[in-house]
Amino acid sequence: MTADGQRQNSRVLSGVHFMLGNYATVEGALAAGCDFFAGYPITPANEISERMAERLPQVGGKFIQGEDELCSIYAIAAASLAGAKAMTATASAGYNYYQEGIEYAVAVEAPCVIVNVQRCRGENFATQADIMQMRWGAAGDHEMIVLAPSSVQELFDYTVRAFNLAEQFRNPVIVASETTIALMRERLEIPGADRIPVLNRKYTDLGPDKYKTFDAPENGVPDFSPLGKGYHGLYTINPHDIDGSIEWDPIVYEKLYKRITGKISENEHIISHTESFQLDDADIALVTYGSEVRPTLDAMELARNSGLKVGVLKLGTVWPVPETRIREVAKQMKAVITVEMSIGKYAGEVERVVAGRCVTARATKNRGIGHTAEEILEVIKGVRA
Amino acid sequence: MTVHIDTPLCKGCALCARYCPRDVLVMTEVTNRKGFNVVGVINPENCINCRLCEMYCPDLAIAIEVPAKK
Amino acid sequence: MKTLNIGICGFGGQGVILSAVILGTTVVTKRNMYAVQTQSYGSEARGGQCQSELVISEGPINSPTADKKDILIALSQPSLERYLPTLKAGGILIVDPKTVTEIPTDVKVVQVSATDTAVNLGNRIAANMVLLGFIQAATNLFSIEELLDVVKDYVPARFIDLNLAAVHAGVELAKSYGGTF
Amino acid sequence: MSQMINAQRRHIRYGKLPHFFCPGCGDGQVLNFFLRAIDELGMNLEDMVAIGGVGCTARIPVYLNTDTLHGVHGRTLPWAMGIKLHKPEIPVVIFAGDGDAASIGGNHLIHAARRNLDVTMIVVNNLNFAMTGGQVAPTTPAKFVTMTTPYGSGEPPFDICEVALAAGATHVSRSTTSRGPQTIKAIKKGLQHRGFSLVEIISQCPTHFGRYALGSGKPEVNIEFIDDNSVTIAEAKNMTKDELRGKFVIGEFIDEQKPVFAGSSVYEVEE
Repeated sequence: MTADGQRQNSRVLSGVHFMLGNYATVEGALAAGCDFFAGYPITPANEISERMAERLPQVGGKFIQGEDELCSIYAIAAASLAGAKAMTATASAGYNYYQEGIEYAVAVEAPCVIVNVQRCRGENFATQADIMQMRWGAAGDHEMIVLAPSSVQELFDYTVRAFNLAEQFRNPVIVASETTIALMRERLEIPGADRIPVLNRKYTDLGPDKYKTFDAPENGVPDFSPLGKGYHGLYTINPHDIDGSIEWDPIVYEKLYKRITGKISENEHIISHTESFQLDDADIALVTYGSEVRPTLDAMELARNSGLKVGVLKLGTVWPVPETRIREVAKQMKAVITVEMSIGKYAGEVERVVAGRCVTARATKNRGIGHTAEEILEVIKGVRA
Repeated sequence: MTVHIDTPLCKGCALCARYCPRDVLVMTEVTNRKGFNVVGVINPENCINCRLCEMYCPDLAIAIEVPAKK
Repeated sequence: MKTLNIGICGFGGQGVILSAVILGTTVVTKRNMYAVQTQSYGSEARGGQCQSELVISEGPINSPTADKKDILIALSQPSLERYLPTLKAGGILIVDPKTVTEIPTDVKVVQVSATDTAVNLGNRIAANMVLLGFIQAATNLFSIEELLDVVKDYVPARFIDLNLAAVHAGVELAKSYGGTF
Repeated sequence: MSQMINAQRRHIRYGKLPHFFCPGCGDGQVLNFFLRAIDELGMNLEDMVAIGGVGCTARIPVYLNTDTLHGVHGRTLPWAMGIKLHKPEIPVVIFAGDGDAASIGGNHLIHAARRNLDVTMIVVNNLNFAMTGGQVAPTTPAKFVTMTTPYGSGEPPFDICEVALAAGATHVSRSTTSRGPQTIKAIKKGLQHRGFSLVEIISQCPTHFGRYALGSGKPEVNIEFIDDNSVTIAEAKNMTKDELRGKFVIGEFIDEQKPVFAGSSVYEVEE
C-alpha cells in the first residue's frame, strides 16, 4: 500500500511511496523511535500534527494538541526528561513562542526535535527567512543543531538524523523545513527498519548515590537518569552545578556554558553534513541549503552547458556552520555565491567563513517562491563579468 | 519534653512563639551567623508536646524531643 | 522521455489535486519513476481557483515546478484563461467541454466529456477519474491495472465501484479519440 | 545532650538549609506542611516528580529530595503533562505561586483542569508578585497598594478556585497557612486524588504584601489580615455577594472522579 502509506500501521513504512513532505517528516520521526508529540495548529505544519494524531497511538505513543505553542514545547521537553523521544512541529510564527521552551531544553540538556515549516509572515508561501531565529532566537548562550532538508526524501532522512543527534548530544535539534517541500509530494524510499540507524541517549550505570545529573567531561554530554527512580535530578534553567543545584558562581556558570556550547561547537566535524556537486574542477561554488538546493543544481547544469565551471556545495546542516568544508572549498574557488530565499541572512555566515579567500556574492530572493535556475544563472554570469 | 532550636536555620520570624499556647518560646537578643535574632526556650517544663511550633516553623528549625517512657 | 510537465487547474472540489496525486503515485510506486507534485489554491476552504502541478521524470527532479507544461488540463473557464499561458508551444490542452465554454483554437486541444460521462455513471464527482482513465490510455505511462490499484487506495470504499467504472469509461473515450497522443 | 533535628529535614535535598525564603514566609510553612503530608501518607519523595516555575513558591521543589523541574515562569502544567502522559505511574506535584498559576500560566490552568490531567497543583497565593519585589498580581485585593499600584490597585482580583471549578477541575480546596492541620489534610487529599487537584493556600508575604499593602513587615500582621478575612464555605452560604467581596472562602469546593487525561488522540482497537 503506497497512497501516502495511509493504510499501514507499523512503525516503519518500508517501501516506495509518493508522499507529502509533512507526512515524510512524521514517518522519519517514527522510524527514529519518536513516541511523543505535542503541537498546536498552524499552517503549513498541520499535516504533521494530523498524521501524528493518527500514527502515534497505533505504535503506542502519545499525541497531544496543546492549548498553545508554549504547552507543546514544554510538554516535549518534560516528556524527554521522562525518557520519551519527543517532537513538536510548527511554522515560523509558532516558532517565536518555542524560543522560550528551547532555552529551557538547552539548559537542562533535554533531547528533542523541533520541526519549523518556514512560511512568509502570516501567509503560507515559501521562505527561508527563519534561518537566524532558529540559531539565535533563544535567550542565553547556546549552540543549535539545525538541519536543512531539500526534498521529501530528506525530510524523512534528516528527521531520523535529527533524533539521533538530539539523543547523542542531549540538545534540541531543529529540522528547518519549508512550505516548498512540506506541501510537496515526491518519491520517498523508506528502507527496512534494520537499515535505519537509530541512536538512543546513554543512561547512567551509576546508582543514585554516585550519580550527578550534569557531570560530564569537557565538551561532553552527561549520562541520563530516569525520573522517579531516586536520582533526585534537579532540572533547572538557573545556573547549576554538576549535581544540578542552583549555584551562582561565575566560575561554575562559565564552566557549565562552555560545556553546553562546546559539546556542539567542538563537535562540528561530527555533526556537519554537506554534499558536493562538481566542485573538483569548478572556479565558482554555489553554496546553498534547503529547497534552494533544487534550482541551484539546475543552475549549475545550465552554467556548465554554457561552459562555466560551476559547482555546488549543499549544506545539510546549517548550524553549526560547516566551517571546515566551506573554508576548503573557498580556497579552491575564484568566487563563492550564496543562494537563499531571504533578504540574505546565511550569506553573512558564509562570507564570514570565506574571510576574503575569494570573491563572494549573493543570490537572494524573498517573494514567496524560490529562485528559478535562470535567475541564479544571471547572478553567476554577473560574478563572471 | 525538650525543645531543640536549630539556631543557624532560625530567621527570627517569631511564628513559633505566636503559636505556642504555653509561652515556652520567646525571641532573644542572640543573633546567628546570618544576623537574625533567634528564638529561645524559656520554660521548657511548660511544654505540652502540642508541636504547633514545629509544624508552623517555616524553616524546619524546631524539633520536640519526647522523653523515653520509664 | 526526459521529463513530462503536467498542469491541472479548475475549481476547488473538482479533484484537481487528487488527480495529480494519483498520477504521481502511480508512476512512482508502480513504474519506479520520479515525480513531484505541488499545488496552489486560494484561501477559500471550498471553491476558488485551484491548480496542481506534476513533474514526471525517469531520474531525480530538481526544480519542483516548470514554467511551461507539456500537458495542461483545464476544468473551468477562469482557470483556463489564467493558466493557458503556461502551456508549452506544441503542448496539449485537455478540456471538458461541459465546464470550459470558450475553447481556444490556436493550440492543440483535446476535448474529453468527463463530466457528462461521470453524470451518466451516476455522479459528476467522478469526472476526474474519467480524465485519469483518458490520460492512461492516451499516454501509456502506466497500465490501467496499475492506475486502478492506486485509485482504490485513494477513494472512499463506498465510491470505489463508481470510480473504477469512471476510469474504464475514460479509457474508452480515449479509444474513440484515437489512442495515444 | 545532643541536638535533635526536625524529622522533615531528611527530605531536604543535600540538606540544603537554610532556604532562601524571607523570615516568616508562608512558603516555608507550606514546605513544612507538605513534608508532613507526605510522611502521614507514607509516600516516597523519590518516586515523585516535583515541579516549580518561577517565583518564591516555585523554589519549594528545589529543596525537595525528588526529581525536580524548575525555572521557567508559568509552564508548570505543560511540563507535568509531558511527564504524566509518558510516565503515568509517576506522581507529579506542582508548587505554583499566584503569578505562575493565575497570571502567566492561567491558560494552562484552565486547560489542565478541563482535561483532568492527573496532577496535584499546590497554589501558594500570597496576593502579590513577591520574588520580583511586590508588584500587583491577579489575586491582589482591589484598592491595595503594591509597587506597581502606588495609588491602590485598580484591578478586580481573580479567584483561582472558581476558575478551576468552572474549567472542570475534579478536586479543588482552599486553606490558609494559619490553619496548619487543615492545610496538611487538604494537601493529603489533593495528593490522593486521581485527576486534576488544586489546593490553594492563602499565604503571608510579610516582606512585600505586608509592608506595602498592610503597612507592616511583621508576619503576624499579614496572617491576621488573612484570618480576619477568611470565612468557611458554610459561613459564606449565608453571606451576600457584597459581604463576600474581599473574603477568602475556605474549604473543599469539589471532590469527584472523572476519567483522567491520556492524550488528545486515543487509539481504540475495534473488537
